[in-house]
Amino acid sequence: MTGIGRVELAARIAQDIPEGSYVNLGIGAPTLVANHLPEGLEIILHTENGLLGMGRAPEPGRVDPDLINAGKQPVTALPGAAYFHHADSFGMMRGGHLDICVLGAFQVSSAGDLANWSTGAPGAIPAVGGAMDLAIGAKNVWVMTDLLTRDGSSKLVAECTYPLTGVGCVSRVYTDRAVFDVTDGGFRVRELLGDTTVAELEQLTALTLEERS
Amino acid sequence: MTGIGRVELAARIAQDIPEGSYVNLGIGAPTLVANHLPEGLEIILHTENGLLGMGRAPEPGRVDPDLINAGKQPVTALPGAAYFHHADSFGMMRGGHLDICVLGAFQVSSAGDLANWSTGAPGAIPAVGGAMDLAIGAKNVWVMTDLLTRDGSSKLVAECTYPLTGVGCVSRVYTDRAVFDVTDGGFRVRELLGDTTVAELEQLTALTLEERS
Amino acid sequence: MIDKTVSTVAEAVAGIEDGSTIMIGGFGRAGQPVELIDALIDQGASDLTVVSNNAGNGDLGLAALLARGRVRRMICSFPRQHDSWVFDGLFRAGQIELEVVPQGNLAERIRAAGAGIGAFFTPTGVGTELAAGKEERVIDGRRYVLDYPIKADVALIAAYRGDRWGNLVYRETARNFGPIMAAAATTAVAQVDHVVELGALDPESVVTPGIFVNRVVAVSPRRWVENGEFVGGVDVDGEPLEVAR
Amino acid sequence: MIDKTVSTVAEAVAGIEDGSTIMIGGFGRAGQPVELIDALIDQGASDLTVVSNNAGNGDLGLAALLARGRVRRMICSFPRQHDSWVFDGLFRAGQIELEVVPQGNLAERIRAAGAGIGAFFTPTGVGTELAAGKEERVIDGRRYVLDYPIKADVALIAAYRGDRWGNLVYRETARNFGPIMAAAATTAVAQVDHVVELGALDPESVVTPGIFVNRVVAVSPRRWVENGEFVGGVDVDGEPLEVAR
Repeated sequence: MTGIGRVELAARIAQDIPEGSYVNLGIGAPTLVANHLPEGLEIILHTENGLLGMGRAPEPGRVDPDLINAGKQPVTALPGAAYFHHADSFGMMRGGHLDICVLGAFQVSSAGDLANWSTGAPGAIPAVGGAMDLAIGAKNVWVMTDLLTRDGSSKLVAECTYPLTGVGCVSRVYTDRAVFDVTDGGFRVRELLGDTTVAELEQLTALTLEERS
Repeated sequence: MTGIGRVELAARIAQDIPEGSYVNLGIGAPTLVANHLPEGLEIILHTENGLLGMGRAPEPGRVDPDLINAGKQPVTALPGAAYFHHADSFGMMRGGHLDICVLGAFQVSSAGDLANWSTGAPGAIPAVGGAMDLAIGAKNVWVMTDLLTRDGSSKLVAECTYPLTGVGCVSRVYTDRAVFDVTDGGFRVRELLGDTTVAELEQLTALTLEERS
Repeated sequence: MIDKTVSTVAEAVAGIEDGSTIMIGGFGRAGQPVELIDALIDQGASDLTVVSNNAGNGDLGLAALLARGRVRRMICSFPRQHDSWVFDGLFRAGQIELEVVPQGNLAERIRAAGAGIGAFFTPTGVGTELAAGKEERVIDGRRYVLDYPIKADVALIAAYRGDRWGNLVYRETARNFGPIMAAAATTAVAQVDHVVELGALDPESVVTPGIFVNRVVAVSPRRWVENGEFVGGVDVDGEPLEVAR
Repeated sequence: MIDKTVSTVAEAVAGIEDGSTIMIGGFGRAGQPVELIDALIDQGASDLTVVSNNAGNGDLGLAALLARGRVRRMICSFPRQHDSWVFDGLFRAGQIELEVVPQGNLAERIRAAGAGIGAFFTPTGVGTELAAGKEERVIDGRRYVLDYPIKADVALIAAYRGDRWGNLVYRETARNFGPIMAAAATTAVAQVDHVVELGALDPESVVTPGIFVNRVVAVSPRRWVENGEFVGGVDVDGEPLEVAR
């Protein structure tokens, strides 16, 4: 079976974001979603370092060192943007005002637990940033990830073995093979991508998967 | 014996406010202190409804309904002023950033307890406003009051009988008869006003008073 | 296109349900959304819990809502004022419940609701009757009591300018409770003096980002003056205020 | 006359003692008070605890302070970055202590210190190893952990413009931790691009009122660029950035 590529996946996620949503796109692959938001629809991007109404990367020569995103990359601000300090920005997240955030993951459990900040490897320098705040803050926490790690093990698991970022926080997982909702009964297949089948997904994840009814 | 008048007392308090201080003047008599701040010295007045750098009352005809003080009287703003919302304003107070606040009182105890918000009278409608925040917030809480109530009882007491505004919060009391510091050993006479003597003060208050050494 | 502006104050308050908790901005008259309150009176919701610093002034705005018997419970810091006769009468007649909260704790509890804080230890009110029954703790040698967030179904606030994304700026001390109430409510409704084009507000100076705001309605000119109070004041554009009635 | 401005960065950091807790503003390079950190390096204080979101980038600023062995302990949310080689080396050699705090809890703990909050219940980090050992409580059906304020002896921050009363405005996302750190420190020192006349800042738009600020020093032009990063950026006045070295 084959799934879809990362850019296609970003585009697939972008389709599911309604106009008017306040959205935080996590560092890494989720940032790609920004490039696929429908033209002409207004979706307001939040970056936790203090900006709502984030725009695209600046033109060369117009980089502004004071205007960066959470990944510390140069960005722009749209008309209608607003700046605020860190306590206000994280109050916005923690207070449940963001509609959607899209995060990367090392593992997601069938209870919606997320592990995405540390592999717990000995000697690794711990660094969490805003990951835990994003995980518990948004109304809808979506994960964007490959279904499998490079060594072929499933990122969808019965229980996370990596250190947790948040407990029971993920509502949906977009992978290269399928889109899953996290329900009280575990992962439910929302949509198959590429030519994947549910049977294949169950084999790869070693999980019993619900199908969308 | 005779003490000094309310306007003189306001002027006396104003003398003790150093340049550069951040000061909140409570509703009522303490507001008078503003009229006696030394000309040419910069003292920055805070009003808890969201302004630092409060100026005097406006000229007639230039009253602005959006620009009021905590007593809901029209005021002005000085060059260098700043507006902020209520959570920030009270964070400023609670966080200990004000140097001085001057409050009225029903009673002050020798332990520095303050009662100034309620007489506890049956049927009275309770209303506290910012009194409790001011009482615990400023680095120095000064009280401005007559020594005696209208019926001749002392406002300086061994223990407050009225409902408390704050516990152990008052550092100095300016009365029409004398200025007192609140010390670990109780009230200490800092300065006699008018032709008052310490013996008279002890008689009027029924307290043992320390004298300034 | 996102457009949070509505044309009338009636649309702005549509859908408010009986039994709701309503935050109403303002400190005294400054920042009080008088036009939205009038619309709420017409809209008809009752059995309300109202969270507001004061309990109405004169006969306008919040006082008028109280006078119609539409409020079951007030949460405020300072209900008793020289012109709070409407509230005073209801309270003495036992027709309204009252929770008095020190002003800074009120503000911080509202802020906590918007910022997702579960509870916080405050030094304000410790040892007083307003802290009676509250959990107390000594932290780093100082006494604190535990206070909980106050959330609302709806916030009605007054700002100076707003845009179609709901970004707001305020004017002078009329800012007061507006920003924290907008964030603490499920539905935040702002009356503004002027709606401006998207991009007209300086992003450095936006006080309430639109994420906190659901509906914006222009109400200029405001009805600021009553019984001679504030006569001769200047309007939002520096023009002399007219006496409203 | 109140005049919090000082002429040199050396005056701005004078008197900082060994063993102090120093907050350093900035998120990555944006808002990092590089010139004040350089002055702190010259000033000599050591055995410092530094509170900052990151643990230094490249070899400038905070990284340079770390490289001199002057920091005993870092409190931050995200020490590990592609260009945090100085911190990485110290940490792996066991030459620096580290407390990692989720970014929002870090911000809120700093804000709590400035606002006189004794402690607060936060939902962030619940059930993770960063909440291990913290008091936990269920409030209204949700799990929270208790976090405490972080105070500092000194805050070093970077703002855009300031006046002699210490009022500050920031620029874009360089605002980040500046306002809350200024309020959480006994002595707050701000480097600004420009000192302006009192009254030149719009009182509606002042982000940090001067009450939180003790010293202001102008440092324009900033040394923004290193190793080609941000080359071609515009300066505070819209002029092209020069490469600092």
